[in-house]
Formats: sequence, C-alpha cells, structure tokens
Amino acid sequence: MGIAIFHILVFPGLLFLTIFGFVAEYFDRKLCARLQNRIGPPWFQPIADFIKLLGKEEIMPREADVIVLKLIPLFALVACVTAILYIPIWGQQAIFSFNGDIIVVLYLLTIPTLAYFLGGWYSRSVYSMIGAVRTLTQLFAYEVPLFMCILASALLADTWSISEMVTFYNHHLGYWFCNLLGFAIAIVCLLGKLEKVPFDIPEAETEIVAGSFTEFGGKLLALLRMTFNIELVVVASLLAAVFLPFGLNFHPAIIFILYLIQVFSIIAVITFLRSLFARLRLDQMIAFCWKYLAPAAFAQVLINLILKGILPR
Amino acid sequence: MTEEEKIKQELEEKFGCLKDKVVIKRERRIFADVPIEKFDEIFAFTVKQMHFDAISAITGMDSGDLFTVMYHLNKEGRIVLNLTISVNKNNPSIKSVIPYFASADIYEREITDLLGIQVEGLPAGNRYPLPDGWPTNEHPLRKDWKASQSKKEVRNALL
Amino acid sequence: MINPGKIAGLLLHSLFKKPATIDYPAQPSGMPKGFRGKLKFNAKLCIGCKLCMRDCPSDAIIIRKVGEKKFEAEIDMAKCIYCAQCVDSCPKKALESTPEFELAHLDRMKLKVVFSADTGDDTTEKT
Amino acid sequence: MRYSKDVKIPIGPQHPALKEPESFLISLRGEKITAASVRLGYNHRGIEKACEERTYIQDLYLIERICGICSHSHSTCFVQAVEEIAGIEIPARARYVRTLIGELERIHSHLLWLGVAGHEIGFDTLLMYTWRDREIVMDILASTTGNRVNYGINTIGGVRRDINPQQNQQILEAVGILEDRTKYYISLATSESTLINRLSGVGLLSMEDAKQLGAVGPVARASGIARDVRKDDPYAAYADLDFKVITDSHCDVYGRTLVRMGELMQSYSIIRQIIQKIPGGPITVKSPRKIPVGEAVSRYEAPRGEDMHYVRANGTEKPDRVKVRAPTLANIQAVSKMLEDRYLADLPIVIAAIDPCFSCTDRTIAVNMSDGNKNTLTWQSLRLQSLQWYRDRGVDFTELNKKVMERFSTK
Repeated sequence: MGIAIFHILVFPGLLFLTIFGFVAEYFDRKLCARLQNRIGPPWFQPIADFIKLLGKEEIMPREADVIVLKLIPLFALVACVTAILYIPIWGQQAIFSFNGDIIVVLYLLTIPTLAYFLGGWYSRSVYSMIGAVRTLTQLFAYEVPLFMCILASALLADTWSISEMVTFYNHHLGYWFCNLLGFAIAIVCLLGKLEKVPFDIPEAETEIVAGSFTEFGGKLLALLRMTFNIELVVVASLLAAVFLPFGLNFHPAIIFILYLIQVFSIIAVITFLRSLFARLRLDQMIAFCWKYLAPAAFAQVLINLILKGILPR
Repeated sequence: MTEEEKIKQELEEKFGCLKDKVVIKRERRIFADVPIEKFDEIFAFTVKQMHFDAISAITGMDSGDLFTVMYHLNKEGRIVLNLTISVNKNNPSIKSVIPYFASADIYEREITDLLGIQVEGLPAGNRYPLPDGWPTNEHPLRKDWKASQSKKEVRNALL
Repeated sequence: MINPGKIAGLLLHSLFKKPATIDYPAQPSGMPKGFRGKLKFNAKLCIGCKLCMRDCPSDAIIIRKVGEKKFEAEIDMAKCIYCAQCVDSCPKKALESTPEFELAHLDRMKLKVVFSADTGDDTTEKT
Repeated sequence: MRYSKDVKIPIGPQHPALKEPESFLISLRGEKITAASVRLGYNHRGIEKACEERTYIQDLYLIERICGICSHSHSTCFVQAVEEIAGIEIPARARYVRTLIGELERIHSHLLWLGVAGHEIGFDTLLMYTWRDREIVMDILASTTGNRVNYGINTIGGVRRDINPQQNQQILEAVGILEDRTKYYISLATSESTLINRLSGVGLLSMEDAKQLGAVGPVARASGIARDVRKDDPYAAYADLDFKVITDSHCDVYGRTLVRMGELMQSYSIIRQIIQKIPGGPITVKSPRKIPVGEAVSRYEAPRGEDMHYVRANGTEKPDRVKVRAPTLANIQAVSKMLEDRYLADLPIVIAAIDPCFSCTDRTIAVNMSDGNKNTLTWQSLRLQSLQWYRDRGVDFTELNKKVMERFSTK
C-alpha cells in the first residue's frame, strides 16, 4: 500500500510532475525568448508566478456556478496525473500496465480539454462562453489525427499496452522509422491540444481576453496554469514513449535520463513551432486539420497495416 | 489664371452673394464666407459640379456674439476650400451634410456636443466626445464656459 | 511562394546570437549625450527675469529672490515635462538639461528640487 | 436558449487587443460579426479648450503631447499654421530638418504598427523582431532631438537643434541597416503563409467605400486612391524631394501592410536625399510673441493619414481657436463597414489595420478642475474628494488614509 502512495504522490505522481512542469515551463519560455533574440525570464519565474497567483483574490462572477468553477482545475489536474502512471518512465515497464492502457491514457488526456470547456461555459461570461465553444470545435479537429497516429504505432506493435509497445520497438529498432510520419502529425496535433500558437484559438488573447479562463483568478488560475504545465509534460512523455523507444535494457536510471532528454527535445520542437507561426482562424484550423492532417494520419495507418504483414515478427 | 482663380471666378459668377467674399489666402487655400440661407445651394454646387469630393473636417467656433461653422472641403486632396457660415447664438441650428458625405456624421456630433449647435438630419447615435454622464446643457468649447464655474454634476461626471 | 516557416532561418540564427535585450536595473542603460533629462540651475548667472517661468508649459519652475542679486530656483520634477523650453528662453543660459532620467521617487514632496542661491547644487538625495 | 438572437459582446474600452480606449459593441452570430457600433471619447482631455488658455509657445508642447507616436506630425502641423498666420518664412535648413525628423518618425511608427499587427494575429515573434529594429531609429531620434518620443524639435520660426555631420553619418548607417531589415520583412509578408492567410481578404474596403467614408492615408492608398498630402499639397521640404506615392489594389489588411512597408522604403530614400541636399544656413528666425489676427488651415501627412490643423489668432499671445482633426477620426468611420460579416477573430487585426491612435482622436476638454480662480485641484483636495466619493458609496477609507498620511508626513 505504501509503495502505491509513493508512486501516486511522489515519484511519477504529483510532486515529480509539478517540479517537472515548472522546469518544462521555464525551458519553454527561455527557449522561446532566445529564439526571439530576448534574454528571457530567470529560472524561478514560473514558481514566482505560481506563488503570486496563490496570493491573489478569487473573484467569482455572480451567475457563475461556484462549485463547478472550484472543481474544474482539480478535475483536469487529476486526469493528467493519473495518465502518467501508465507511461513507462523508470525502466521499460510502467507502474500499471494492462492490454488496452493506451486507450485509457488517450481518454484521460481528453478530460482536461472537456474541463476547460466546462470551466468556460459555467463562468457565464460572454468571452469565456465563446472560448469554451471554440475549445470543443477545435477538439474535434485535432483529436482524430492524433488518435489515428498513436493507434497506428500500436497496430504495428500488435499490442494495446504502452509498456509492451516500448519493449517491442526496443527489440525491433528498425521499425521505429515507419512511425516518423505519425510522429510529425502527432506533434502538430499536440499544438492544438496544448493550445500553442498556431492553434491557440480558444485562448486567443487579443480577441476574447483569455478565452474560457477569463473568469478564473487567484488559486484557481494558479492550479490551472500548473495543469497546463503538467499536461505539457505528460503528453510529451506519452509521445516519447510511443514514438521514440530508445530505452533498450540499460539500468532503469539511464533509461530515466534518456526519457528526460526525449521529453525536453519534444518540448523544444513544440516551442520552435510555437514561435514560428501566426495564429490561424478557427475555420482555417479546421480546414487544415481535415484536409492535411487526417488523410496523412490515415495513410500512416495504412502503411503500418501493410508493414505489419510484410515485416518479420 | 491658376486653378484657384478659376474656382473663385466660377463661384462668384454662379452666386452673386459671394461677390467679394471669396479670398485666396495662399496657393491651394480658398476661404469663402457664405450667407446661411444660400448655404445648401452653394454646398451642393461645390460638391457636385466642382468635384470637391472629400470633407476633411467641420470646425465649430464661438466668435463672441455668434457661432461660426467652417466646412473644409478638398479637391483630389490638393485644393482646400473653407466655407464659413455664421449662426446666431440663441437657437443655433444648421442642416446636416450627411447626404453628401457619410463621414461628416462624427464631425457634426462633435459640434453638437462641444458647442450645442443643433444639427437637423443627424441620426441618433453614440455621443462624441463627451462621456455619457455629462449634462446635456454644458458645452465646454463656448467662450463663456469656464472649467471652474461648472456645476456639481459636471464635476461628478468627470470624477 | 507559400512556405509556412519562412522565419525559421532568422530564429535559428538568433538562437546563438547575443540577445538584443539587457537586464535593465542590473545593467545600466544610459541615454545619449544630448538627452533632455533633469534640469540644472546655475544660481550665479540668474538675473531673476522670470522669462523661464512665463514660458514653462506646466508652471514647474519658480524663481525666488533670496537676497541682493541672489536668486533661488525651485523646480517641481513631478510637473516638469522636460521640454527644455526654459533652457532656450533663459537669456543668461543659467539653466541646462542633464541626460539623467532615473528620477523616480517614493515621496512627491522630495520631487520639489530647490537650487539654493549660494551653493547652487540641488538638495535631493538619490533613492 | 435558441441561438437565433445575436450575442452582443462589448470589445473595449479596456481590452487586450486595443492599446487605447475605444469601445465597439459587436453583435455576433456564432463566429460571424453581424453589426458593429463604435463609441469614442474615452481619451478626451480637453486639449482644444486648454490651447485657448496657453500662449503659442506653451501650446507647442501641449499639441505635441496629443499622441505618443505621431507627436512630430501634430507639432509641425500646428507650427506651420502659426507661421503662415504670422507670415514668418522659416530658413530652408529648418524645413529640411523638419522633414528629416518627420520621416524618421514615419519609420518608427510603421515599424511599431508592423509589430502590433503581428501581435494582433498571434505572431509575437514578428512583434519582438520589428520592435528590436525599431530601437535603431529610436536611438537616432534620441541623440539628434534629445528625446525618444516627444522630440520638441519644432519652435515657432524654425527648429531648436541642428544636425551635425557626425549625426548625418549615424543616420545613413541606421538607414542602411533598416533598409535590408525591411526588405526581409517584405519578403516575409509576401511568402509566409500563415501571415498571408490571416491578412488577405480581411477588412475589405472598396475604392468607392473608401472615398465615400472619407478614409485617409495608408487605408485609402491600399484601396487604390493615390492621395498623399506630401505630394498633393507639399509642405516643409517635400516640394524639392522626389518620392513615389505607394498604392495597392488589394483593398484589404494585406494591402495596407504592403503599402506601409512600401512607404518605409520610400522614407529611407527620402532621408538619403535630405542628408545629401540639406542646405547650410541658420535654423531659426526671430518670431514675435503676439501673432497678428488671421486664420490658417495646415495639413500634414502623418503616418496614419492626413492630419489637419485649423488655427485662428486674435492678435494676442493666446490662440482664439485650435481645431485638430487627427487621421484616425477619418478612418474610424470605415471600420464598421470593414467589420461587416467578418469573423470575430478578424476584429483585432481590422481595428489595428487602420493603426488607430485614439489619443489623437479625442483631443479632450477641461484638464484641470479649479475652484474659484484658475488653480488646479491640489493633490490633497483630490484625495479628500475621492475619499468622499467612496464614502457616498458606503466604503470608508478614512482610517487607511490616516495611516498613509502618517507614513508620509513622518518621513
């Protein structure tokens, strides 16, 4: 019982993720600043923001549903943290793994987006309602290609469990290259899920103030920003596990180091893409996703099906 | 015979009342005092026949005993013709020029707010430039309106 | 003609270049020599004609007679807009502007700088 | 709730997209804007009334502070009107220096606009780079005129500072660097696909609409109307400089971007001509304090469009009437037309595309509320008044005020 508490609360659980979230946010903001020829924030900036926000006053709009608003950040946070338990970090075996845990992880990672929608809709302010509706419309656009790519790589590994996928790809290193297209599509879809610039339409700062988070303040906003960081880390580690299985069978500590490198490189790619583009309009984003991303993801699934037949087991 | 002189001559021929009222201050600047009763006719003539196709601004002034309203028209951005009309102070009212220029709408709202000149034909709309709380009979650009003697509501409106 | 990531080259290039911004409070950032900053008053040259008081757009300068041919200037830094019109209007060149611009102060009273007649230097201390 | 009736959302007066206070009431169906109405006047400080209570020299600095970005346009326009009434003929060198500072201001204003446009469409990297390059021209302005923003280079009868050869050299170097930076931005704007997607087809204003609604400056020129006050009604030294009036036929925000960038390139060539042709001689002429009776209309091509000043003098030291019509006031009429059946996401970039400067537009009324004769509200009486205002509304700050007062008085 004690070890489970340790896993949930400390190592791959809350404490590790929070610290990793802050470090990831710092790395993201610093790299983005350096790309834009600026100095960028000091290392303690994310923590300073968090503490400052904790001190601020929470203002609840009159018609808003107070209980829902208070629970939304927790709801999203819990979903993200539980998802990490199924992703192998320490060694090639995740803490809990069963056949079909990749589907569970994918659904767990959709819960935060639903939480943002509910948060926006229940704060009853005009801006957040529009933001909330945008979050959902955007969800339909990037969700399908993202799922298709990840499941394509699972198809090739002929298993539904992440840990078995990792071991499969470690033994057949050559197969890793067939998922490259899927990896690229997943990264682009990640920009939509994490609401990074080309697709940060729900949180479009210059149009609808802060989208569905307009009415969140004080502790709630602090918790929400922490959830963003943790979501960034969890999703990056999911992609690292599924598409970059360089673990082999070293000592678990070395695998952990490799895992950190993989996650930071994925975050670096996301930051680079984030400072590269202007924000697209909602209709352009949906058109882009359905015209280019979905067919490419479908092609990836086809390739994997064919390869599965040809390649030796 | 520069273009300005041609315009001046054409105006004076068409309207007897403008006989020596049209003055060319310098190149590309013509000033003309227009009697208020003939204003519509002259305005229509300058805009339609003489192709003064843009209105830059409408200036309202409090010149002691009466208000003067000056219409700044320009022709292809070059020559500026300034038509000036005087309005007596007790019930100042002029006709709107929105039928000719849609953009005159905001300039006329400014005159009504700041000088209290009523403009017939001005559609209802947001006040400009004074805040909504500002009392309707206070017109700051009038010479007799001093910031200090304004009543309490004006101060509250500003606070 | 359509290539989405056109700015990528610039981004990578500036990744390894020195950032264009500086840590302002830590690293000093000065203004060029001719900058119109805080005013300096030279009591000896002043003849008390008060031309500068007349031309000042925000009534920020007051010249007071403290003795025979001795004048003291009180400049309210909070009101002053640093246009240096007084520097131009002064016939005796008793006023000049210095490039100093870090004049923030906690106490508004401290911003009233008095240039005393004899010593001529101002009586404010740095924050 | 049936979704038939439109959602009315207020944009402004405080809103991240709008750098200055103005408010639009937008009625939305889904993402489409069905109607937009504009309310201005939030930034109104009573400058026109205040001008009547100050002398011409003091007015110069008040008029210059109408707007932070185009301060030189307003002060030059005002000074030209006053000099025309007084019949002062300013020396040639002063005219050239005024034109030089005017063009430097156009460069820094257009670069600033490019960055803000990038920020409006979520392209923050463009903001960071354009504003970094803008620092080059701001340093030049600071070293030549003594200040980064309110230059104060104009005085009645000429200019207050001369440009020495060493500064000429600095200006030429800066213009060289800025020129190929602008070339890079032009190539970026014409080929970066996300930028083009967000800009083209947005904020359409046909040529007839532009003429009818009285659009001026880059907004009109992007709809094909070749009107530029520097060419049509030359002032300062523009008569003997040759430059092209940049027009474009896109009639949308993309066209306005190209027009502004074309104007940047023209400004660089104008500055080079000025540095080459600038004559020697004095930079200012003695001017009377009392301006004789008269009136004048002066026009200036500000970065945002045609800026018009009307000054009437009554022989005393103080002007009888000063009327300022800023370019944004003319362009604002066109915004509601441009917003029709656009997406909500396009609203910030459409508003930003006319490069609104609302501090120019609302020139303000009573600056200081004085009781009795002409003195300003002292700091203490303002504090007491605000305490009273809050007490009327049932919130009592008197104890807090006592604590603050003690802390201040003890020091």
